[in-house]
Amino acid sequence: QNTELTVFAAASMTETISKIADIYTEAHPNVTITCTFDSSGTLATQIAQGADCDLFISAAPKQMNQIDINGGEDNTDGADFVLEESRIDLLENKVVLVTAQGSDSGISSFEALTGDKLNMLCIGNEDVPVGAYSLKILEYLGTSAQELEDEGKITYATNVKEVTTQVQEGVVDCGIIYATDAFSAGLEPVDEATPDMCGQVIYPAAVMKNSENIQAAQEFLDYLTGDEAKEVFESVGFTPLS
Amino acid sequence: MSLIIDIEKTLGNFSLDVHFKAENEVLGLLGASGSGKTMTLKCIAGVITPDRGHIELDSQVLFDSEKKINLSPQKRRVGLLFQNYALFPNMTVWQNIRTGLLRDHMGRASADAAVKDIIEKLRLTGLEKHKPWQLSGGQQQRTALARILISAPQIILLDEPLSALDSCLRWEVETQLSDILAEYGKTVILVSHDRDEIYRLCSRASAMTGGCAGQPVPVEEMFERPSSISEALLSGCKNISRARRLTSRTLLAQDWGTVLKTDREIPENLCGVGLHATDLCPSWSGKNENSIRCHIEKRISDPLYDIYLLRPQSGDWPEGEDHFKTISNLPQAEDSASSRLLRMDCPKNSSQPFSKEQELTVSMPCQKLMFFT
Amino acid sequence: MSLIIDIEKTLGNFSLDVHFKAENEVLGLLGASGSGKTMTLKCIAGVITPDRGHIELDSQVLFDSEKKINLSPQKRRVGLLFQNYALFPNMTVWQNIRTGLLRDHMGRASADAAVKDIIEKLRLTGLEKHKPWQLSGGQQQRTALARILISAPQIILLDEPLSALDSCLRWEVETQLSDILAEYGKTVILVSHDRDEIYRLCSRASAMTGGCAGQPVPVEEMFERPSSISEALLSGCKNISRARRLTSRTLLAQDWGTVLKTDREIPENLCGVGLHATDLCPSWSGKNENSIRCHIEKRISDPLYDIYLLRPQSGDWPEGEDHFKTISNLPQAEDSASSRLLRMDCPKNSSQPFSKEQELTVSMPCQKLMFFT
Amino acid sequence: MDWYPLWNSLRVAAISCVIVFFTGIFAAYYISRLGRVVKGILDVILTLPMVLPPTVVGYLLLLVLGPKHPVGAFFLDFLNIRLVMTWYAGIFAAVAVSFPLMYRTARGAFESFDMTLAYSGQTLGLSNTYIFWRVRMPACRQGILAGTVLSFARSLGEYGATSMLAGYTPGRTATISTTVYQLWRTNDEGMAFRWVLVNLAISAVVLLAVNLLERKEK
Amino acid sequence: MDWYPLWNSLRVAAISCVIVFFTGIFAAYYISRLGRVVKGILDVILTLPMVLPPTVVGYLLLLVLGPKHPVGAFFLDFLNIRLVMTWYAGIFAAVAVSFPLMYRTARGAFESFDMTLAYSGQTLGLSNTYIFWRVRMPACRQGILAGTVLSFARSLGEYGATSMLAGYTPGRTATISTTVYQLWRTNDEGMAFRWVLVNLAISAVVLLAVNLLERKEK
Ligand SMILES: Nc1ncnc2c1ncn2[C@@H]1O[C@H](COP(=O)(O)OP(=O)(O)OP(=O)(O)O)[C@@H](O)[C@H]1O
Ligand SMILES: Nc1ncnc2c1ncn2[C@@H]1O[C@H](COP(=O)(O)OP(=O)(O)OP(=O)(O)O)[C@@H](O)[C@H]1O
Ligand code: MOO
Ligand SMILES: [Mg+2]
Ligand SMILES: [Mg+2]
Repeated sequence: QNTELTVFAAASMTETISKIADIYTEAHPNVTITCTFDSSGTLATQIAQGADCDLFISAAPKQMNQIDINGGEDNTDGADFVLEESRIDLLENKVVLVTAQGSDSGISSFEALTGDKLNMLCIGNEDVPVGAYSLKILEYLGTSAQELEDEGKITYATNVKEVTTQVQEGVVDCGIIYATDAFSAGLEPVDEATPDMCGQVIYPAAVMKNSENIQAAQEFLDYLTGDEAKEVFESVGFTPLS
Repeated sequence: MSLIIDIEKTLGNFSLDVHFKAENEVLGLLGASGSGKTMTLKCIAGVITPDRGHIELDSQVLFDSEKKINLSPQKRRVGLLFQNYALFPNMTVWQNIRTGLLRDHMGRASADAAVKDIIEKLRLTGLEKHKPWQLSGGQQQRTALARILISAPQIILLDEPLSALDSCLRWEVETQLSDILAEYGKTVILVSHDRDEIYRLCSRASAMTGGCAGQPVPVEEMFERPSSISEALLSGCKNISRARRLTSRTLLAQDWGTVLKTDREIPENLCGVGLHATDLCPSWSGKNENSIRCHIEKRISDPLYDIYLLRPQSGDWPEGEDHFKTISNLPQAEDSASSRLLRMDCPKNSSQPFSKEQELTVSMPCQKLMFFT
Repeated sequence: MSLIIDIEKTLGNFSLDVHFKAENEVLGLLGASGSGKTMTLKCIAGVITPDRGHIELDSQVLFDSEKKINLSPQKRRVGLLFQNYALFPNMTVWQNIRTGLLRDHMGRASADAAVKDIIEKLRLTGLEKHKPWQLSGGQQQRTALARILISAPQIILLDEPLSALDSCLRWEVETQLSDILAEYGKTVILVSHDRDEIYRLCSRASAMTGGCAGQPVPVEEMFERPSSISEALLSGCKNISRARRLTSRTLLAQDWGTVLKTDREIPENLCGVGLHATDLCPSWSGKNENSIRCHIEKRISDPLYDIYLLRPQSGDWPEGEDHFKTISNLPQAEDSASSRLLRMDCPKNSSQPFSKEQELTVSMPCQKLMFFT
Repeated sequence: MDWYPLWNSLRVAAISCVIVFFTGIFAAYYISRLGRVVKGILDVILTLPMVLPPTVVGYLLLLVLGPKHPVGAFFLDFLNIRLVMTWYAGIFAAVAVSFPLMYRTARGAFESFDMTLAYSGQTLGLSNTYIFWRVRMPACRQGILAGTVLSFARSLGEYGATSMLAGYTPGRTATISTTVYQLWRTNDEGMAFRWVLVNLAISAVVLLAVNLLERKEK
Repeated sequence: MDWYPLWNSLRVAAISCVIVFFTGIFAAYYISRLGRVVKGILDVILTLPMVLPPTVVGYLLLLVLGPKHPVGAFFLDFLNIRLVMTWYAGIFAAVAVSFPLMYRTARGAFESFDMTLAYSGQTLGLSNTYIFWRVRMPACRQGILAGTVLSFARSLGEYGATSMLAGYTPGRTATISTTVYQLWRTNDEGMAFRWVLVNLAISAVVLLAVNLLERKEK
């Protein structure tokens, strides 16, 4: 019989997940995959409010934790949607600093963010996965978002595309985004964050507890860790973890 | 089809107080703008609810504030022709008339036949597909009438049916209307501020002033022997003066500053006296009872009459408030002096016209004087 | 202040063709609804641009299609009183009048004095702070007039100044208006569809029919000796028939089916004959020239007249198209038969009224017949 | 090019337009007869969806319609209808944000309606429903049309609340707006532009139809 | 509670409302006198900002006003004015999305204006400007007010285009809308709700003022 899988995936994975889903459904004609792409935060909200979802791939642990009963302090209202045994760290991404092509701001490394060269930095807000990492990086550099706010040197964007657009258009000097986003937006990273700046950038994936197709979802998740999927992920700059 | 109405209604600082009875006749309501004519009709039709009172049509109670009866307009079967006809602008003549039949859930075939019939009767043939704005005023009016007649009302109320028409059309439409009303036969109430219209179309009329309707009287009586100043003003009497009874046959006309003799008993409670402009005549024409010396202020030439505005010379002028203002609510000239002028209409070819600035003695024939109480 | 106008304008399927001259007089434009009266005034004022022609005011060219002159309305100094007065609804009486002075960039003090002056002159004192909707029709009209007069126009155009007034007010306002116009002294054009108004207020008048204005003639002439059927219709002549000249002193009145004798030479190109309703009289009253036997179709009672509608009995009725439709553009009764009825107005107390359905012989006094060419 | 978003957008906008048309008109009708204070308060409440970020409006709707909340739970448990993350969830979003537009414009139109037309219908025995639909509505056509056009356009352009309530599931809940956004977001600007043109074409057709309607009725 | 977003929102909404008021009215005035075809085409173009996701509208604006594009570059290089990422960038965003509302409602009002009032002013020698402002505008008050209210509300609620063009920099470019969104996304729902109440209060004040204005003029 036919099973229908609903996959919620971070918008930064639109191309890759779509492609893998196509390959997968070709091989498994009895499975149809429906993907919903949005900011991880929006997706987490939707799941928390009861959206039907079989598999969730978040762009950061925080959004997964929000709906995971074992998610620690990120889980503020006791949401319990994650099927614990299925949760894995699927991918790793890199956080990079990007500037516009031919920018003359002279910013060439994360360290420059603390100096006078910076006029305006754009990061995602806390809800955008890369936003949380950006805040950590700022702390590591010995400054903070608050400090930059006071100087009027920081602006928060709602999603990654907003960051890349504002960088591309020269509206801001630089922005902090994922390497994959920089890759698809055609931006040249000037610096890459090291693990001690913000830790590892992990994309967790998990099957949802109240899914009616737990088994099929698990099978697809397993497929995502397989070689064919790996190839697709690597093509845009992800590092598969398993 | 007898209508009994006895209502009161206050809206803002205007209050309506109407009671009369009408039976199988064309009853006129004559009143100035803002005197409450339209409001009276709306109360009868049920689109305005009176504060207190009783309305009864053909022994069916339409409204009674004490018995808490208030039939919806839909149930009253009162045909009301609005001042501007109120044709539905989005519907054709045919559709407009057809709405008059919807209440009776008639079959399609018989409804179509009825519409066709009334369209022929009111000579609207060929206009079935026209929208209201494509009709002349007279055609609009006939369409509105057809719509009302086809809905088989128990009574017809007409709100200034001719005032929206240009004067070239008016005579035509009036003639047709009088034929239609004659054929209808049941009670009709016709509202107008034009006294000639009321005179020609109605059998009885009531004068409305400031929300109060007077007792209906036959139109000839209202025009020839109006019993109150407001009736006289409405019926077109141009010469009116406050008056006081002196003896049983003499009175003091205060605004004209003269004592007048009469051939009739003067009522005890006399408060005013009037004379139609056509009844005032130069005294040399033989009749010289009640003559007054006047100064000709103005001569106006009308197709049929020479109109003179005369200022009485004799007598003392009581100064102070203008009596019109205190005894009637009619819109008045702001210049109180001009309303004290006498107006005399002389048929065009009866005599040489008098020239302006001339002195002239006019007489007030005693049998033409009207007494107001 | 002479006005020369000679213009043509086509709008949709209506075309206007007006040429006349007016000089220091009150000129009337008499026409039915839709005959182009308002459009003519708008062309003079410059808010509509004619297609071709020439307008000249006091030797200043306002518009000339050939010389490509077209002054803006602001520069023309033409005072136009609109049919509905067009007072600015958001301004008080004072502010409305004050706008008439803005063109001249007057100092504040002298402007205030001028406004105060005209307010007193037009008896609007006390109403300065009122908004237009708080005014009666007559007050609105005086405010609009004050606004125009204060702007010192070279000519005043009045578009049906009285038609928006209820008939009780109309006489008052008309008297005041005639005084104001007399004092103004320059050229005034007054538009109306009411013949009595034109007669009383104007010295000369032009009849407009279907966009064409006739040559202005003195009003007495237009009313007593109209020269064309359209003038006759507009001036209120109720009895009109197509006619053909037979001999120099006899004519055939086709619609009445009779031969009429006259006391005057009949013009060669005679096309119609007319008689005022008041000039038609029963033949037994001594005069029995040109008598016709009629059937009384209807009697209508007016305050001053008994009106009879009579159907001529003699003669053969030329069937077919109704002549009014072909020779004039006036709105016509749809029922062609009713327009062939003769109307006779008898003064109320001159004789016993005749009863309906009776036969009656009436005569058409030959010196009262009007010839139309 | 997958045409699903076009079809979905059209049905969402059309249905929401119909809903807003009726609810907006009825709200306008009843509120225009109320006293000034009540009117003022209702005005503020009904205009609220306009002054909030649409995503927040979507979130508030989620708090009502979500399966964990009474209304959503009722529909899910008893009628087995899921109100969110479906194509018709887009309708709720579109209705919420475009309602104030219809309401305000219709109220203006109703307040200038000539009541004698209604009275005249009543005395002819026409039911109030008939009068409302066949007399009042055609007479207020101009204002109602303007309101409908604005609501339709707003529904077509609605993104924030829709993405929260219906999500962006290609082939399931994608509308032109969410598609344009998603394509643009994933750097497929050419394709996004094509969808912008589609939207343009739709509004052109609608606006021209409305202009013709206006013209024809004159 | 930092009151900056309130003050910023008010100035952005007020200024954009003023701009939209004038431009919308002039557009409506000139377009209502044009032929049907041109009118139809302009209608489609001017309604466009309504049918696109606001973020995309912001993006398109960025393509004009950004420092790498002619207009933005001109301002930056010659006048040293940066058009984006400033508080006044929010004005451009608000103007773009609320313009169609003003335009449409004003056009409806103008098309039912009684031209004899204008003619009468002209024959009195009043300049066309005077007539426009002192006669036509007061006469069309109802429609204009409705349009202004809708535009103001839309400006106050504008989120997508603002966030793209002005960003969200606390104390610099934050508006109530972007603040509400930010607070809500970062799970500070209590604070977000407080700001919603502030927005509610503002619209209540504005709507009541408008209702009073309507009333007084009657
Ligand atoms: N809703 C209202 N509130 C207060 N006053 C009102 C209201 N409606 C009507 N009036 C007043 O009631 C009076 C009577 O109005 P009505 O329409 O009956 O006059 P009318 O005799 O028909 O006059 P017209 O000849 O001008 O039609 C007017 O003075 C008017 O100002
Ligand atoms: N814009 C227009 N397009 C086509 N026809 C028009 C236009 N404006 C006016 N007309 C026509 O021009 C004719 C003359 O109109 P006008 O307003 O001058 O008449 P009027 O003599 O003033 O009538 P009334 O006594 O009713 O005021 C009418 O038949 C009208 O239908
Ligand atoms: O794709 Mo994300 O959740 O906006 O980083
Ligand atoms: Mg009335
Ligand atoms: Mg006219």
